[in-house]
Amino acid sequence: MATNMPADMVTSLVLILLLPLAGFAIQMFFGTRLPRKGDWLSTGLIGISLVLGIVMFIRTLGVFDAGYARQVHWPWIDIGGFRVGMGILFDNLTAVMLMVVGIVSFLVHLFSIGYLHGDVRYSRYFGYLGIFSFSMLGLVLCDNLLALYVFWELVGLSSYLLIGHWFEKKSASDAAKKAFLTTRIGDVGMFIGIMILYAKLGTFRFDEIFAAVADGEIGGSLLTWAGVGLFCGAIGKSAQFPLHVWLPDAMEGPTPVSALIHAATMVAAGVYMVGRLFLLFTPEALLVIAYIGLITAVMAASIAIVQTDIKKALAYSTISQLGYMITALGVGGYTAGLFHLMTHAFFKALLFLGSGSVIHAVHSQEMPDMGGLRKKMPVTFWTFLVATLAISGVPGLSGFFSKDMILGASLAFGMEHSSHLIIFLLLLVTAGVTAFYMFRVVFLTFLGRPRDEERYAHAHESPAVMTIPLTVLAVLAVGSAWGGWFQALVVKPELGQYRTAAVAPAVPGGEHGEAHAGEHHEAVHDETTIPDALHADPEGHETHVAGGDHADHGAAHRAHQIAMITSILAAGLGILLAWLFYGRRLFSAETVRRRLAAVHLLLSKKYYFDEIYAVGVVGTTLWVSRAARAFDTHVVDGAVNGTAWRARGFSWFIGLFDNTVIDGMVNGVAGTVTAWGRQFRRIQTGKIQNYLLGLVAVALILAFVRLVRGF
Amino acid sequence: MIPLQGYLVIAAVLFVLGLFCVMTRRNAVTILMGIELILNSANVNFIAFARYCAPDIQGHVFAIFVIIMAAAEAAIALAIVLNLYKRINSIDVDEVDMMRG
Amino acid sequence: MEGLEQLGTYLVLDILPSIRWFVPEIILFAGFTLAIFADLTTDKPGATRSAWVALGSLVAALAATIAGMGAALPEGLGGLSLFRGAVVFDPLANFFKVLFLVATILVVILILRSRDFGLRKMGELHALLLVVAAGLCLMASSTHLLLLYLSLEMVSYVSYVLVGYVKEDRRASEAGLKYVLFGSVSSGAMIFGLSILYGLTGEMNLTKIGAALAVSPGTEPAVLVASFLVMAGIGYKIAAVPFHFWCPDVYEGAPTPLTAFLSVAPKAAGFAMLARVTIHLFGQAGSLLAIDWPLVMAVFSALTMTLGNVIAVQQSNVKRLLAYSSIAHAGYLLMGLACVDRATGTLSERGLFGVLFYLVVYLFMNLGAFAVVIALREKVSDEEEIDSYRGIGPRAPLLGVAMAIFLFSLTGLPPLAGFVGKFFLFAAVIEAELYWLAVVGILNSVISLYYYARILKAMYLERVDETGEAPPLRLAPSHSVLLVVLAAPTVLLGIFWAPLAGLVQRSVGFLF
Amino acid sequence: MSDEIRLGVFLGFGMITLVSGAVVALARTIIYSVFALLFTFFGVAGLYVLLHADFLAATQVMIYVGGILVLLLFGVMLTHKIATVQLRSASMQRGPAALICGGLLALLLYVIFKTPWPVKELGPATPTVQRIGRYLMTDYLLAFEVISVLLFAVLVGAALMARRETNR
Amino acid sequence: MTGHVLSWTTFFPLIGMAVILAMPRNRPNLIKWTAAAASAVPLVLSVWIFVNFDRGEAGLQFVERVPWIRAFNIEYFMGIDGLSVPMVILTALLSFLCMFASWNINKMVKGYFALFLLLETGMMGVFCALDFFLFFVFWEVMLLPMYFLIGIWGGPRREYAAIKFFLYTLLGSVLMLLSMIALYLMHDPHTFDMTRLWTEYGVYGRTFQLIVYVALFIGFAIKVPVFPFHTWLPDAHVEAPTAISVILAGVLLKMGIYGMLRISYPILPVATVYFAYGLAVLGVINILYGALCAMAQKDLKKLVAYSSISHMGYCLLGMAALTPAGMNGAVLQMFNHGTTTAMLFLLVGVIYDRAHHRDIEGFGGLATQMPVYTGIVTVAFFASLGLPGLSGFISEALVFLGAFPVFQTLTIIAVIGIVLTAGYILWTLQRMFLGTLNEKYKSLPDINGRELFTLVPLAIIVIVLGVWPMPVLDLMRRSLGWIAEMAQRV
Repeated sequence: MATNMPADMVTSLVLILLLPLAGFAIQMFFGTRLPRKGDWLSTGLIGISLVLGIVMFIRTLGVFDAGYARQVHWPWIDIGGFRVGMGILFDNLTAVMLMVVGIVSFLVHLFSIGYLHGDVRYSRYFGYLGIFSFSMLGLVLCDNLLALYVFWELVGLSSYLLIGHWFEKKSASDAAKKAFLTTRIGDVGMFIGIMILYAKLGTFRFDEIFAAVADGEIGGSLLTWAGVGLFCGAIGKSAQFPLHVWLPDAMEGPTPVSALIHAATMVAAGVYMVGRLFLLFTPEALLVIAYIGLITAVMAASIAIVQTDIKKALAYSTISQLGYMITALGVGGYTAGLFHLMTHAFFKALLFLGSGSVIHAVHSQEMPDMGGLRKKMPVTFWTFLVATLAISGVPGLSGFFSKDMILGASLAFGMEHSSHLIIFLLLLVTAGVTAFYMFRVVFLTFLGRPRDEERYAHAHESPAVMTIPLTVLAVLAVGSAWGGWFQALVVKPELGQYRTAAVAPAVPGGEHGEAHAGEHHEAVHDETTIPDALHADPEGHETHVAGGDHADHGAAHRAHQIAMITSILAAGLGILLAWLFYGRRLFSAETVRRRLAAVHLLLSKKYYFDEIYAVGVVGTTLWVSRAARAFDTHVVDGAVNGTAWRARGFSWFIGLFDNTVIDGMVNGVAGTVTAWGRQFRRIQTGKIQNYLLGLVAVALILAFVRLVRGF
Repeated sequence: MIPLQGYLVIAAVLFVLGLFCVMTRRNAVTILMGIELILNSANVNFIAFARYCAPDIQGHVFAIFVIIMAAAEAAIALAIVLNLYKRINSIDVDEVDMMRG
Repeated sequence: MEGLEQLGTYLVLDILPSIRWFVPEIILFAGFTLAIFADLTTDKPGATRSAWVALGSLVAALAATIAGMGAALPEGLGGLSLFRGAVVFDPLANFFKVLFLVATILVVILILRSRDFGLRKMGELHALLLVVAAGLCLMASSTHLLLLYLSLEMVSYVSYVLVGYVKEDRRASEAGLKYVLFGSVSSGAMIFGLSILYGLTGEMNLTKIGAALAVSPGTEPAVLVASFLVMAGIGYKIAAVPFHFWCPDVYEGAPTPLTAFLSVAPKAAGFAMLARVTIHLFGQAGSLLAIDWPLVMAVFSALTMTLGNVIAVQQSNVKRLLAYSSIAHAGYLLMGLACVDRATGTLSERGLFGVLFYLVVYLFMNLGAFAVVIALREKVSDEEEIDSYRGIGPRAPLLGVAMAIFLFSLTGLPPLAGFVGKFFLFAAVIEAELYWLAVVGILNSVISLYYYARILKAMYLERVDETGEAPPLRLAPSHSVLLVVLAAPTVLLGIFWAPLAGLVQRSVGFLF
Repeated sequence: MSDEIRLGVFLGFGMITLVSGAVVALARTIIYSVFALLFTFFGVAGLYVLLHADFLAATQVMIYVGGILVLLLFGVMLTHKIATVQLRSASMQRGPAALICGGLLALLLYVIFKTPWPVKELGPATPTVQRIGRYLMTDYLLAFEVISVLLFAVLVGAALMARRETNR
Repeated sequence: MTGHVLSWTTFFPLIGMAVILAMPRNRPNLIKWTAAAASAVPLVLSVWIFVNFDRGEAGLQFVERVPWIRAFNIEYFMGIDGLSVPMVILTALLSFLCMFASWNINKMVKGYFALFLLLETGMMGVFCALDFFLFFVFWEVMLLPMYFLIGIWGGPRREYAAIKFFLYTLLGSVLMLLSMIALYLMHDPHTFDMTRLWTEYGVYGRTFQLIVYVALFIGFAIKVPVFPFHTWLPDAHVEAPTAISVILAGVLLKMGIYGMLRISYPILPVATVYFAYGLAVLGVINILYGALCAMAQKDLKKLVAYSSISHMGYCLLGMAALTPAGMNGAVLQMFNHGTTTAMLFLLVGVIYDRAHHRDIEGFGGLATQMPVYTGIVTVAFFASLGLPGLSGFISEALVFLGAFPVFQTLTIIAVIGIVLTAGYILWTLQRMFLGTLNEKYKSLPDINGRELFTLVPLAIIVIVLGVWPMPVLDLMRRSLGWIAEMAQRV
């Protein structure tokens, strides 16, 4: 796709991108000197970006063409053998994402003005929000893998800064560090994926990569590894199964931050990436994605049930919902996954801001301290209730539409490949559990009797600047899914669009065979070491990747209806149970907790992931680094300059290592020199006799050597 | 007729005796005697070669010069020995090891 | 009667022309006697009259030698042989003569400025120095067995006296004794070797002996034993291992200017004689390789270098340290003589060039180091322990910088002359494919850095008192001038050494 | 003289030289060494006579016996109090020294008997003094002059070392 | 003047040194300003070179050639190409900034600045010399001042660190001397002229190339430093004064790699290709070993030293790949590491001047007390862990993308290194700057004007090159392409 973006669109997109960055720069240098510490400036700038975003969105709505895409590309690094460019790709998906990021970011800016009023680093906080918005918008707009990676890491940086905003608390700085490092591990996988693609295809641009995939230049296991590699990035950023541990700790940051980053935008980046690069995932890769998503969804939902901290509960709910979206994409439900991304962004942001306003009022995050706030905080309660209804998938609200589509897609996938029916079933259960724990939160926080009189006394409704965003989000949570505009605009891309070479359709079995042909003509022999564990299902069932086989369209429709019915049932059951446990207190949560104590402990300890990682990953690296240091100071240094250095008072292992190995090597090079020196010096006895003896002796030896050799 | 090797053997033995004397005696003067033995052995060599091998008697001239040098050397050596004797009342070479290492 | 006419013609034909080229040595002998008389005429204790006489004659001899260098000489090995083959007048000999005379002049100046001798009559010292200078010149130019022995003994006997000159210092007398005994035994061994050579060929002139040996098969064992014994004599002079034992004690015992002199001039003369013997005796193609000369010399060189450096690391007395360092440098020089040109089978031209060049450079840097020791003699708590040098650097900037230049040049670091010298030696060794020797050489220069830097560490890095600056050290103006005179060539030759290279090339080129 | 007698005399002088040489090296007291040295010099002089080196034999006797031996005797006497005449100068490290010297001797003997010395047929014995004189004045003139200077220097040096420091 | 720009750049500091030596001892300020002026001129000249350098030309420019010693045809042969221009600029810039960083030296001020200017001449000479003998002389000229600068003005164990540095580097350089002579002798009219050594590379046999390559490699590896030869670096850095460790890390470490690219690659192509894999392995070891050791350090300066070892590992990996991206990545990494580490050491110097200790655990919560200082430290730390948007990322990405096609497994292992780097940097950032303020440092003044003057230019370079690296990449790409092509001739 040549650069066919009209000039005015280019300017407005670049403006959208750079305004928050300008905000960041100004805040960092002159923030404190501005009136009201410049919060109006940042909010204003993100506001303008939002308006421009809405204009662009309306424009795409106007065109209303699924295949709509405009692109512009500039050269960046060109050193002969290596060429990289930077560019903007604007299609329907980008428009939607601009809208979502813009709205949530703007509302969070507004909310923060109230929430962080009087904070010691008030202006710097808005600066960080600015750079976050810039990175997130950049990530959404970029048209090549390298730019994606650049913005990917910048988003990681801004989350580090924002989580660690109140760095006086050790837990906050630990959480920030943990977030950055965990996502970085994911980024390693992503970079490896990028390297594989670049090494094979020589380009980073999405369109050129899709074209190459379409032409079959790359395929089979190499493409799968690249896909899995890129997906690792998503695992890290969207807190999927192995690397999800950082998200709950990230709640240390201010609540608006959690709302913005850990609900709506940043964590969604992973889903967006899978969506954007959908075409290069081979069936095997898609299966891996599906199962990872599934495990995450189920696990997170189970943990959310037992959480007492409101923000932790919402965090685990987010992880679970993300698992939902990832599974959707995994089973081929492209539109379903991205649709859920949008709707989830709105109602989860609302939930977080709601909890923020509650915390702001009650000054505690623990649900046991709350209860009965309905009367004290009506607006917060009603908006919170709307969001909970949406997330539980109550028909009519946005959540229902997107979650239903996901269940439909997974059922269709399950029906086609019977061995994968488990996906649909578990998703269904999770839907129910979601409804249960969300309503548990509502009951514990807003309904029932206030458990802490003193806090309840001075609880009060949040000021307007905080409630307005709540209401706006509530409206969006309800209405954003109506009208089916999303399904029309965001349609699953086909490889065909990108096939450049006039390849005769006689390609054996169209895409069908391509997965199997598995021509391994990749010049690069790849023995990448991504562990096989990730590779869920070896025998590669091909899904109906590309659309077009209309024969079983009817089957999809039927699956859709079944899914809708079952999802409503599940939601209802969940709400009922929550009401029984916490509303009417018919069953006491206490007894259940006692009887299933083991399970409860396991869940409350979050399956001991944190402990395993702390001992396993962090512990071993620190131990290896201490061993490296000891090795460096004793053996390498000791051996070379031969100092007889005693490792006193060192751990038993190092001590053992020290006595056995180092004593042997203690007289290193310089050591021998000084030792020789001492020996030779002794023969210099100062007595003349020995001199003469020495003289003749050595001369004689030399003579004999020569005689014997010579003749 | 006395073969050349006869003289050479005597010279060689004398040389070795001189060397042995130098190495084993602790008295500086005895060492000087050892040196004289060595010089004498060299002279015997020269004269023997002048007689048996060389076209002319240049060996004799060399021997004369060696004898003169031996005298000069004895003079210098004794002067130094006596000087040292005045300092440390003994010329036992073993004690002359203040500088070492 | 007919003997007389024959004698007359011989006088006119042979002796007079030879004398014309023998002027420098004659000046020195005359100077010697003059110095003795000059000393007799005054009885003031610290009289320096004899010193000026000595300096005068040395300068005159130097002028004569330089004048002689210009003369056109017959090409080839023999050069202009004087006194019927006893001595030869060729560019190599002239080069060495200039070297010795310059060294002696510098040492006489050092003696003038040093406090080592206290207030005793110095007449004899200057006179005897002249005799040693003459002896050195003879050593460089003699090609006759007897002359070799005489010149060697002339230098040795007089240096025994010079070493023990400060009679009341016990260490000096002890050094004298050791020097005498060791020297006499070595020269005794040398004469025995010479007698064997005479026996084998019946000739006294080195070139003739060389020619005779080439045609007499089966004499290899005898030649080898003879050359070993001769090597004992020369090795003692060079202080090469295993003939080096006397060196540290004598260097420590002798007065510092004398030690400086011993470490430079006689050592260079030893190399001149060794080169002379190897060129003339084993001049014929392949004779060197027959007795496996490269290996023997390489082993000597490696032993000398390593032992010198390794023990020097242990030393805490500066003079003993410089003694072992001079042994080590003898090792580096021997590297040059171990190089045999594979094609012609004779001593390689680049090797000899390296030796000559290195000797000049070594002269300046070594004398420089000793000059610093002398200059500090009464400024520091007298004995020459390295620790007593602590904190000198900042207090005497000129002296500190000079010492740094000398020591870094001795280590062989570029912009300084020592590096260029070592560069030529290593180039020769690599060209002669003695790779293992080259590696031993470079390892030694690294070890040498350790003990040279120890002195600098004491001077600069260690501070006696952490408090304020100690009072700056005032140096006698003449000392400063002397240091500059020695430091300048050490730096200059490191940057631009084309003229010296040209001179050395001319004095070596004619042989090949 | 007939050959047998010459051989007998040669062996006689040879034995005298070597035995007394051994005594010099091994004698316990220094006085024995000095006298043994006397006999060594005489033995060597005898050998010179056998080798028709008449002038050399005379020089040997005069300078060595007359000069150097007396000098050494003074040396010995001056450096020891008369009372302890039989001073025991213990020998040192005899073992290794003997080993070394034995090895060296073997080496020299090997060389002596192995190398083809260019022996020429022996001419009649002729007085050598005149020829030595001629050499001294022709080929060895330079050596002659040099040694004269050397002796002068040695005299100065020895005097310097021996004189008592008067003008302190 | 323009004809001899290189000679002026190299020898102007020497003139400055002479002027300083002539000055009276008791006027430290005058001495400091003259030294600053003396090092300002090479900076101006290097900027002039940067502007006038012809980007299209792969070969040598600003060449000056004067016969020095005709007998051994040694020439004073100076010239630069794409590879040396960034290094010349880096040297000039860091030297100029370090003059200001050493403003509070009060002991033997004259000696310090004189030696510093001599050091600058040595460094500049190494990057401009094209005659192997001249290269070697400049290479060693740097050793003398460095020994004294560490030895006299250093920290408590300065003598040990100084002599250790000297011995290591000398061992390396004597090996280089042997190989220099070997190369010199192999050519018919013996020559040191590198351009001829490049063209007549056919003269050497295969084993000769391997042996000389190894000898040269050890010489350069000690300087880089590569894993087994690195133990001198932490000691030298910890004991050296701030300005010296900036120069040591900023410029001296680059000489090893510059030497290999300038000498080993073009002259010994067969050996280069033969040892390429080995070099990559060493590079990866450097990356991981450096990062691991850094993680366990208590002293901040030692941590930065080990991080330098890790960063130089990237250069080795990039260089070993011989692909355009790899080579350009390696040289860009040299430049970026130069600026980033210079900032880090200057920052360590700032905190050391205030708290008089460098123990990481001893600090805490400095962000509240010294906000501006923390800001700059964050920029420096994030640049060194390779955050996109800052220069570190560009070179690391280029190295990885260049090395991956050639060494798949090694590059994947190396990529893991970026997590370790992020680990120890963030952990240090947390222990020193985040958390509650240690009451001992209630009164610590924030960064002052002079220190800012030394740091801001570097910060600007790091950020600008992160966004738009072409100005520097454009300089070097043709020359590096030429070197890579030469290194692969058979």
